[in-house]
Amino acid sequence: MGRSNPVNPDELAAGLLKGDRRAVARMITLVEDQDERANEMMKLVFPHTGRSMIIGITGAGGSGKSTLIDHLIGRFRRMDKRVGVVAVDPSSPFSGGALLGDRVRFQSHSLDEGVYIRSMGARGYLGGLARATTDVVRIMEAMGNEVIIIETLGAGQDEIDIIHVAQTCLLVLTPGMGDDIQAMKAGIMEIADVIVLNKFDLDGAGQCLRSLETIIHTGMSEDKGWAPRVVPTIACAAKSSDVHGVDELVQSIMDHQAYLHRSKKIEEVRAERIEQELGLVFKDEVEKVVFAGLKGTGKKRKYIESIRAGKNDPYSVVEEVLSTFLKEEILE
Amino acid sequence: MTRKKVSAIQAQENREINWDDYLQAYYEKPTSFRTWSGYETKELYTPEDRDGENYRENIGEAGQYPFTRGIHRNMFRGRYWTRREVVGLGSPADTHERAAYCFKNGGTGLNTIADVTYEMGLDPDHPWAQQEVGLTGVNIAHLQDMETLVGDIPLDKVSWSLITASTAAAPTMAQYVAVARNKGYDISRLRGSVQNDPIHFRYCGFRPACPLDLSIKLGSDVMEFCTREMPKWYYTTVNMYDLREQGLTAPQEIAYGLGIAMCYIDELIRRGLHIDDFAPRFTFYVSCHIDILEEIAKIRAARRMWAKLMKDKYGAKDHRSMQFRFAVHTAGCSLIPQQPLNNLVRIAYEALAAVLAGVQSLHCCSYDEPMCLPTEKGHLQALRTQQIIAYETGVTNVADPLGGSYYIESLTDKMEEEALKFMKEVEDVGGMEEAIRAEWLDRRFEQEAVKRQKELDQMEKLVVGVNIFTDEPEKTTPLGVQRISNISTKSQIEGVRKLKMSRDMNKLREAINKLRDTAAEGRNTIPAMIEATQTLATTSELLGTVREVFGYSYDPMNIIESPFK
Amino acid sequence: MAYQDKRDAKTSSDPFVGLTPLKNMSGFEIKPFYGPEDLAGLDLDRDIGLPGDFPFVRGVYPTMYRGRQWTIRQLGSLGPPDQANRRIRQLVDMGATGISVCLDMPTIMGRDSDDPLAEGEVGRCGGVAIDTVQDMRDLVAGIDLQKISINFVSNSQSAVILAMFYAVAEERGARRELLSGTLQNDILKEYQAQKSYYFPPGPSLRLTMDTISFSIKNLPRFNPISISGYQLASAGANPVQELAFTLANGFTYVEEGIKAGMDVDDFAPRLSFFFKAHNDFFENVAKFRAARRIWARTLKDKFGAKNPASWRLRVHTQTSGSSLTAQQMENNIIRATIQALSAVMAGTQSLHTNSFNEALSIPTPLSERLALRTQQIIAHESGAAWTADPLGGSYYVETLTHRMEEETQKYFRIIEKLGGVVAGIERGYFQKEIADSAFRYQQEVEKGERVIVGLNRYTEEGETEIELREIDSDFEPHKIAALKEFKARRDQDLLRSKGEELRAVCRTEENVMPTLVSAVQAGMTLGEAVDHMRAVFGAYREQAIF
Amino acid sequence: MAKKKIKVIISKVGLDGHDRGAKVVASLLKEAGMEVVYLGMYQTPQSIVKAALEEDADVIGVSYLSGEHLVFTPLIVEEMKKHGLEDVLLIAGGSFPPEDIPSMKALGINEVFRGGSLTGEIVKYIEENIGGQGA
Repeated sequence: MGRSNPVNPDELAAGLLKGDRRAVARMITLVEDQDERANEMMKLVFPHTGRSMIIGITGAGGSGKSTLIDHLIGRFRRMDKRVGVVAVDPSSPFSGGALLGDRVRFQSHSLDEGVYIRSMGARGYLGGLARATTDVVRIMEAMGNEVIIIETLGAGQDEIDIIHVAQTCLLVLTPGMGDDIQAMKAGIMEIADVIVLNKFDLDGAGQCLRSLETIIHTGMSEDKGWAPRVVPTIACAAKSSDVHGVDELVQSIMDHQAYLHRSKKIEEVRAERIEQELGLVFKDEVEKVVFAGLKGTGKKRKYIESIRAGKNDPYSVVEEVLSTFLKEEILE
Repeated sequence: MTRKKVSAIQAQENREINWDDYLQAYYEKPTSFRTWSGYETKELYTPEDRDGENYRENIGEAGQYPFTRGIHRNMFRGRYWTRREVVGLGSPADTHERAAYCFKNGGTGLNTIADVTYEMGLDPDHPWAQQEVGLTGVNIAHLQDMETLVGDIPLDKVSWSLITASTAAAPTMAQYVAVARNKGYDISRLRGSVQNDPIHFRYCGFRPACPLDLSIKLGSDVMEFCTREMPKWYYTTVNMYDLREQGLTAPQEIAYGLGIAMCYIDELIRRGLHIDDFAPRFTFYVSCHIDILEEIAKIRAARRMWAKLMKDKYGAKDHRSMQFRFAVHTAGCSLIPQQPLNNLVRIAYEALAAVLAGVQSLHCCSYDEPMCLPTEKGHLQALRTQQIIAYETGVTNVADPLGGSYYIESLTDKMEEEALKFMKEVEDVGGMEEAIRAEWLDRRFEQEAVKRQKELDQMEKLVVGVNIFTDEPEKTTPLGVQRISNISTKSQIEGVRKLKMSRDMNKLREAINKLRDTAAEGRNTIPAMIEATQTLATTSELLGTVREVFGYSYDPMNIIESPFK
Repeated sequence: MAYQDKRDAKTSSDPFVGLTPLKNMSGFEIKPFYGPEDLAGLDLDRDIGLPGDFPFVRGVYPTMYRGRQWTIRQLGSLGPPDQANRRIRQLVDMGATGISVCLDMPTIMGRDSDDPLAEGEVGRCGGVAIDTVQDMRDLVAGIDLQKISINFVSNSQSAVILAMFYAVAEERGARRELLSGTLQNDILKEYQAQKSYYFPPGPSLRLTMDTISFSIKNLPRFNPISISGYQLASAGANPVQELAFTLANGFTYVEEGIKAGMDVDDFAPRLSFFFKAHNDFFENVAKFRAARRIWARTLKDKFGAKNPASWRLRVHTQTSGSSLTAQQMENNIIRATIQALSAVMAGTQSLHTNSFNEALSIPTPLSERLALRTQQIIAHESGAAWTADPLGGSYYVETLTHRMEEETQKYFRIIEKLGGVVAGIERGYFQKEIADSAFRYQQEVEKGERVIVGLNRYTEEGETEIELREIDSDFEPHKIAALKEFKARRDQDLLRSKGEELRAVCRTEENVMPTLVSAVQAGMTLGEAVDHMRAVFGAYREQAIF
Repeated sequence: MAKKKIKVIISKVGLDGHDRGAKVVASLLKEAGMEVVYLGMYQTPQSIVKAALEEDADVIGVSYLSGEHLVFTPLIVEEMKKHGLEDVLLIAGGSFPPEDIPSMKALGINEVFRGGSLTGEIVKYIEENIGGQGA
């Protein structure tokens, strides 16, 4: 089954559902490559998804996300859950290359067959990364992982798109980020269900904790039901005795999940996820079908020429294309 | 710049000459005038480059503060440097045999190097160790191994350098001292050294064995013990060399090396020792890379910086504290497997640079190191290189023969200036311990290593056989290949298994408990380690016990539990 | 066991300290330490100056190797001319930028390959057999003589070699003004050391001057002489003797040129030198530096040269063949390596590094490549070539340079008293001085006062086997057959008349070169030409010197 | 459309911790546009192959230094076979004698890059050889 060999969607999907790890790997690659066969496969996979616990973790580089995940994997494995991890690195889009080093931190699970880890680079297309991530999470669900952890870097809008698939979102901060925290007040409220204040042994940790709590209290409206929690942790320590806060973190995650289920919010969250996926797939497919479709007809060049010559503008062109296109398609 | 690829030399003698290539070679000039560390050199240096220099204060004569020109006035006329070859071939018995060979051929000091498993603090029967016991050095699991290694070598006569760098240096000293005492030697008369620089060793792949606090604790225990009990012993060789091998530049090498040295010094002072009690026995391991003149300047700068540091920062009064004593190891990273005999040329230049810089102890790489462990032939040639420099070239007649050279003096100043900048940078990060803890230094190493490779990729640095004058790859190693005997490895594993079954467990347990208590009370662990070694505690048992007291897993690889619970 | 007879550790004394002489090879006492006070007597501007400036102590060019790397000149001779030709191509392909060609023993002795005395010696010992102009054609076939400079290690036979070279260049239509190359052509040192001469010193010197003036007129880029200390040193001269005698020989050629009516500035710029890079690193560096200063000052002050090119002493260097040992041959790699570095730090213009197995065989491909790579490693990796005269200013090096110069002046005074170099040769002065030095050195080695690793210390029983290069031994009969055929094809009458002409011109004071050129064009062999000249000049026999 | 990316696993194996070469190669392959999954030190043949499988890697690069090449190579190849990864390129870097290269290749290493190799050579080899072997 060389990468250059043709791939049969049915066979792959069947392999995946049987838990064939290589089939899973290959399928993720097709999704990443935006291979035209991917959609067919995803159709076969989709019915087997939607039941896993999905946790998202984001934060700045060096905040200790991977180490935290390493601890989380350990805890979930102790609960006998199968765990899937999607480690997304949206950085370095220019050269197109990526150096994905998260596996170094997941060392303690490097032989555990109950853990499936996949590293993903940005490949120079940030928008597409969100789409690919949602698909990968579905694949990991279908292969039978009960917990899926999505890790991504930073907290910009693109990263928020990536993380939005998750039911419980963790934002990892470290002391000494005071100014940044002020600046991202809104972002925090939007995405974080749990705020992890990692490296709590560093100077200024207490101060930071207090200002985070203030932000949450002042920003919190009573009817929301779940107030973001701040959990101080020390995830990265040479001695196991120096690791702190992981149990509390797991507890907070479980509490949030319990809240979602208890309040039926989980359905809302799942619907939101589907809405987002639909949006992403739409954007992608419409672009693919419409914009790429123009390419073959020679019309694209004509439009570009007319815009360049000052006879037209991009807005009118899109309007025109869409209206004629939609008419034709829908009327058919 | 394009270069022709020269094919196998024996084939096709009768080719047509490419005259364009020839002319390019004929009119060739250096493409870069930067030193190996990247500093611009001027076309020429003149007396003006030494304007404003204060000879007495900043250079001085050899044997006088600040020792720029050497730590002894008569240098090699008093004594040659010690010519060492590093030996470590699997089992203690095989290693002993090679050591004897080196003595027979004129080696004047003995270096034995620990293997990976020993440095990691694992016994040979550890699951991670079994594949790799003895691959890169000698494995010492317990007292009897050390006894075998020592054999009939007279410890009061030979200057022995024990190359154990990690926290395992503490068990090494314990084992060595125990054997010496059992053989009836007065340990206060033993001469030699132990590498004992666990802090730096985290950067050489031994992080699990070298957490920072434990590194400072055990490293300083050895230093303190030797300061009190073994006045002729050099209890640390702060290893700038290994740092350089990571891809650093010359001034970075000395800046970070001195930074690490200061971590130990600060701890020893915290323990109540005076700088002049211990600083005279502080030694360094320095690299000599291929840029001969830059390396000489680097070492001269290091001597000056150490002298000033001791005097001004630590208030040393004893001039011996201010003398920068160092061993040189020629740069392994300058050697390549392509056209391997060329390495003999490189090693000779690097060794020459070390001697011109006034080295105290020199180890030449074996030319075959990019391929395998040194062969006997390789070892011998490395030794011969030193002997030729010593006896035939006449460079040993004069202390600091390059002193006064406009270029060298100016480059020495440059090295010092740059190294001070790097030290300042570390200070700004919060000091060396913080730079290590925050992995600032890791990132620096990574950046520099990538830069070094890019310099080659982009032809900014030229290396014969890498990016110029390349030939078809060799099919064989000219003077043979060294292999480690499987038998020796297996016997090492079996040996420790048998030993563990046959010990007096009560005595052992008692000694281990005592070691644990000593560590827990914050006292020096070496005496307790010596006692435990006598009850046949193994290397991993000694280290594991102390590790647990410090809150680490008993086993650095986190597989085995302590048998003493 | 071996270490038990080692020193007592407590005394910290090395068993061999004190055995290494604290005198250098020239016998100077060396102080343990040099400092600023040692330079007190030197005027930095007058005595040292800048690279490229008078008196050129710091190098003959201002930017030295930044302007151009030294010429990597390796030995391209081997067997018959066509084999040597292949070897030259191979060396150039590996990155050599200059070539030296040695002659085989019969050619050196002025005999053709078919001479009964040549039997078994043709094309041996890394020398090429040159009998005829055809051999010269084969040797340089396909080699652009305007681009690469071939250094012919020829002496007594230089006039004939030059004639053949000139003839071949002419027929190939090369532009004379662009032709480069070198003749060793230093006959004086033959009498002093190497002992391969045909004629008495007077006529020999005349031939040398004929080649020089012919070359100055016709081949302006050619170096007609390479005044050689190397062979003096190989015969046993210590470094200061090598320096003093070589420079004295050089001044003799200058005087002869002036005597012959040439303007010093016309020919002095074409004189070049050839030194040995010997074991003592700093002494070697000092020797080159002193040589440049003495030459510059003497040419300017004594001979009134005005052209700066006349003041510049340009030098080719070879690492020391006599320092190589047949024992533990790999050690020779280290020796050549360090000697080569000293030559570069001393500012050589051209360098030949010996192959490590030369003591036992002619170089093998492996050893030859390593010799070449040694120079390339210095050039590209060592950093020694990045700044001019990197050792300049060093208290030790400057002091030693000064000392070298002083000692050299002492020798000059002795030579002057003897009545000059030729008179000195006739009285056996140089021969005796050199023999004495050689004897002293040998004594030191035998007593172990001077340690040679692997020879008198750290000796080993068994030796590693090293591949030796066997040259194709069938070629001698072929070479002889080809020569006979060549001889048979010649116009015998023309040849006879060319012989008469050659003898005639030898009897006059005219330049022999034009006649020699036409003689070799007519097919005259090297052996025949030498015989004709010997008939006029007579043969030289040296008196035994003890 | 996204470009197909070359995905490379770079790893040390066993206890030897000389990871500088592996890190440098990882960084420079990244700069050459590849997706590099870096595993770091103390990997076993099993953990390397598990990662390669999950990541659907095109190439596995292992770095050797201390004479462990003959010990681990057969173990890695065997593990790859066990998981059907015969089509993944296996390359080795580091220090080993030329005498061992034929046997390493016979064991299943596709290519070796010893010290003194240039990044360009490695990139070129990978680009020209992925997907090709075994197919």
